[in-house]
Amino acid sequence: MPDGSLPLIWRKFGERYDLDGNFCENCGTAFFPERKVCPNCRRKGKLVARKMPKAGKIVSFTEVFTGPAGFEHETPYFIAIVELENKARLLTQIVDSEKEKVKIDARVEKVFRKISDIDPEGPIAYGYKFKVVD
Amino acid sequence: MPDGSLPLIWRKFGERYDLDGNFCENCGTAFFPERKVCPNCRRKGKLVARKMPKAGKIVSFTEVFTGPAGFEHETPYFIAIVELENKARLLTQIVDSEKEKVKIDARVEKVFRKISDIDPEGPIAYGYKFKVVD
Amino acid sequence: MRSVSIIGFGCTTFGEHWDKSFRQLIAEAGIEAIMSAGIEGKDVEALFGGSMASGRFIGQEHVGALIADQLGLNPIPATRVEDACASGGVALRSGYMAIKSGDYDIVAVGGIEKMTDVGTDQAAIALGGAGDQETELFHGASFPALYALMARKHMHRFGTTEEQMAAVSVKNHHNAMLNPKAQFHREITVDDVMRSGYIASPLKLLDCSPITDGAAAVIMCETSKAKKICQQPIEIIASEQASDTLALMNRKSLVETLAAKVAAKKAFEKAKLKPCDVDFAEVHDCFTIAEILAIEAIGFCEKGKGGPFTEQGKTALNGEIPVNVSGGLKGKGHPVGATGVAQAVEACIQLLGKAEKRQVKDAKIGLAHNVGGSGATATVHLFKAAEGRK
Amino acid sequence: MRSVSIIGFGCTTFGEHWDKSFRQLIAEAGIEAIMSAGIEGKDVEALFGGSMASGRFIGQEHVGALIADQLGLNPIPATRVEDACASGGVALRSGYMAIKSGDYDIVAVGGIEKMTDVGTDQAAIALGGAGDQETELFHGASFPALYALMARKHMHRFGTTEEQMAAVSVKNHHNAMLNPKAQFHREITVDDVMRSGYIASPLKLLDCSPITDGAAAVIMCETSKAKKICQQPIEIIASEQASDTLALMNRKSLVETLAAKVAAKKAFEKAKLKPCDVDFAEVHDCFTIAEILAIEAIGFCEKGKGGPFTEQGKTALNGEIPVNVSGGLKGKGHPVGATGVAQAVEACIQLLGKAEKRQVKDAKIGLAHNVGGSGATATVHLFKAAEGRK
Ligand SMILES: [Zn+2]
Ligand SMILES: [Zn+2]
Repeated sequence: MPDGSLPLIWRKFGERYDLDGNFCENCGTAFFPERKVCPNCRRKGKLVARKMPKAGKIVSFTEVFTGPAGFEHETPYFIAIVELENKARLLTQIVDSEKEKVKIDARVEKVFRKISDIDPEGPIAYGYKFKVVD
Repeated sequence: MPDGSLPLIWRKFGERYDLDGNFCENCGTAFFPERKVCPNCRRKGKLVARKMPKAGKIVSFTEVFTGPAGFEHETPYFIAIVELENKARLLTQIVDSEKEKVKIDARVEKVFRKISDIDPEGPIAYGYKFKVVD
Repeated sequence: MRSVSIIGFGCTTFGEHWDKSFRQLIAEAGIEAIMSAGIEGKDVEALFGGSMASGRFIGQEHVGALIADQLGLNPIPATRVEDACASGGVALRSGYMAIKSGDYDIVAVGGIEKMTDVGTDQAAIALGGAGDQETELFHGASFPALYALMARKHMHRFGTTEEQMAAVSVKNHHNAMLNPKAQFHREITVDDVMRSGYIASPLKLLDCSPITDGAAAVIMCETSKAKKICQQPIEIIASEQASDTLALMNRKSLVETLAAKVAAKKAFEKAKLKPCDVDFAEVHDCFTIAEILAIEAIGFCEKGKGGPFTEQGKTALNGEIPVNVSGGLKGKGHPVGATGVAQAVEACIQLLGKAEKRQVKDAKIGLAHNVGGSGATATVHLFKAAEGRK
Repeated sequence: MRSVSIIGFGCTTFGEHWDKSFRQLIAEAGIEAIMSAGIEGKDVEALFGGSMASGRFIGQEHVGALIADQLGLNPIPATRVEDACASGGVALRSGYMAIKSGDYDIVAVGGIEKMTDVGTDQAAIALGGAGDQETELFHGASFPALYALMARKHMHRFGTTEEQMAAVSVKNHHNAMLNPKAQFHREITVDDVMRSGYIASPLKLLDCSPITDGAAAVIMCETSKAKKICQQPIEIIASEQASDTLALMNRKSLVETLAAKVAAKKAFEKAKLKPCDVDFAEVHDCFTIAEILAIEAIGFCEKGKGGPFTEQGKTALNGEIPVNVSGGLKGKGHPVGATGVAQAVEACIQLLGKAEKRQVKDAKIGLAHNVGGSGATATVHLFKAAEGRK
């Protein structure tokens, strides 16, 4: 799997470790992951690097009982789309949270975890997950 | 790799073990592997099952020094396109032959061998190879 | 302006074809299509083949050339198109544009996926490639998980229930009973769906379309020529396609499939028709929620009302607007690259009045809606029966 | 009849881009193309992306939608086309037909391959999917092995020598020295090639094109509109494509690439031109023998004479017919899905007189020849400079 490839992991360091994204100073939209083109402003856009906030709320969620390869040992686990405080959205696992607290609009914040062991002989992929905060 | 998949190996039994092909009774052309449509006659074609002859001659050949995955331990090895006695052609490895005898127009005949260990945990793929006969 | 019609079609049975290879399946569908068109292979001037993940499913790219080869059509141009699960619909559109361009009069369009040569794990990875590898699959979001996120939001926003989603599956299994080529011939109940285990909540096993082998093909012809060759050509009165962000998280809405909405709107404008003019629709129900999103995006019902609309039987074979009379992806099966083309085949069968027990009465206008991934690609085609058909 | 021109283009440097992802590369090329066309992103009506094996190289299918997304072009239709190493050429042809169909006036065409995210072994398997998995790769026939079989036969039949093949590589490395975007900037000699180890005899390491990351893009526009937008649109005066059997063993001849021959013949007929009217050609030299087969198939030299023709310098930058002035696949690099589009980019640069040190003098007509697999797909495009260009 290309997932285990070193160049890919290296390129994704900033994004997956530190929530590095960017921000269009023209229209005020935050992008995560970073974009090369602001889809609202195109060439009028002015994109600057920006770290994303570490907190947000759940837009939607699901509990996964049959996971893809590399995730079999973690089932069941929660996947959610989270809207960060700056309105950027990301897809993430929700961990360390009581099951009944995982719901739409629940407040969440970033934690740092191992993501998967897709390639048991390759480097381990780490990155962000989120947990519910009361 | 799908190569190691059981349905595929099972479907290919006749072809890879016994050189099962077919033959168009309308235009007299032999096909290996079998075809569902005779490209010469199309709907006028009359295709019947036919085993291919086990002997033929080399049309062209190459000695492979850098092999694809599953073949690394066999390099260098010969690959040839062989024209069988009924004019059908196939691509095959040439084995058990003195290096200087592997040349264009050399007469060859079928032998049965292990092809590769692409999937070390899966079933082993067997099939035809050819050797030069003097 | 040139117009395009379908003059022949073919489709394999859908299911687990352990005994048939990719090339056997597409040859079977292709030969049937050419024969039914009453043309010779040599009349075909170009070929477009839709296949999503042949590279992962059978280790084979370059399948456009493979299909032309297996059908004995060399040296005609042969192109593979791929837009995930919408590959078939996009292949249709490619063939349509090729004829409209004036470069060809007769074009073959095939769709195929051979999914059972790899295990379920590998199949899931292959299908995962339809979503965003870097921001979705990497984090453990399986394909059902993406649709589950849409389903959950739809329930939250509109009060859609799991039972309403189950009703999609029940209907499509029922319709599949009437389709001899369908993968499943088994009636199921809402209870069966509700009791089937969660794959990704709220979606359960019986909310999900299966892993399927299958192939479908149509022969397209410029309409004025088609009328000379064929007694009842089926005209493609609109062919539209649109895109959305690859990753679900970046969409403007989780409860509206924008690409499908745009494609449908354009198709209706092009054909000067409204949703109520459509007699039946084949839509992309890879998951039950997908059919609900589809009928809302096309405009068969109001936004947010797809659940009750289905539960009330309005999309049943004898309902207001029959949806997925073929059995859909859930009941007929979902060989991803074949699906869009198979939808066109069903449209032709219906518009020729040859659908037997699942025939929609007086069907004159059919719609096909095909989606790639979680909605990043959508195609909508409108088909019209020949004038004067009884 | 509508005609199609190129009004803008972009291309990344070719090489090993460890630090750039698939989406970064295509965004770079796409933005450059849109900017150079002097249009806005919103003017683009449809997108076609050529990529061969993204499913294996980066675990991602559905890359048409991905490209549209990264360029902020949603909801326009976005289609991936794949015909192995000819994916770029087929993408060009798809864009061309889409404009000719009348459905669109302005279309973006991209080509990309990101090959270095997997190891060499995995890359070889991915590329192997261009040939016939069941009858070639299964038996251990790597991609170089297939071309080696053609090379051996060509040597046997026509007396072509390994030194003559080496001359292709030497010339293309020399040309690449003059191309700042090329992967290699290193002169090599016939001796260097001869001393490089066999990969598959008679082909040696320096007979083979490299593993490359890269992307290229062009903006196409209906010609009458193009003339209003752009001072010097490059007209596509022919776009042709043909196929042959997927497996090499089934070809009528091992020493003639029939698909390329058919496509070239049709292209010349369409444009009412002869090979001698072409001022320069970008051809598909994935292996040195491939360039020899190409110039024979196109008709720049007699069949069987490609070796001596090259050795005598007739395809050099200052020769009778300059071939691969960009450096070709061997010197510029070969990101498979990008190659066909990058050839069109080079044609535009030459026809605008902007190729600096590698400029072909008074170039008015350019040809691009792109091949998939061992020859099962071929595209030939002819490009013409705007009238009155100095
Ligand atoms: Zn902006
Ligand atoms: Zn025959």
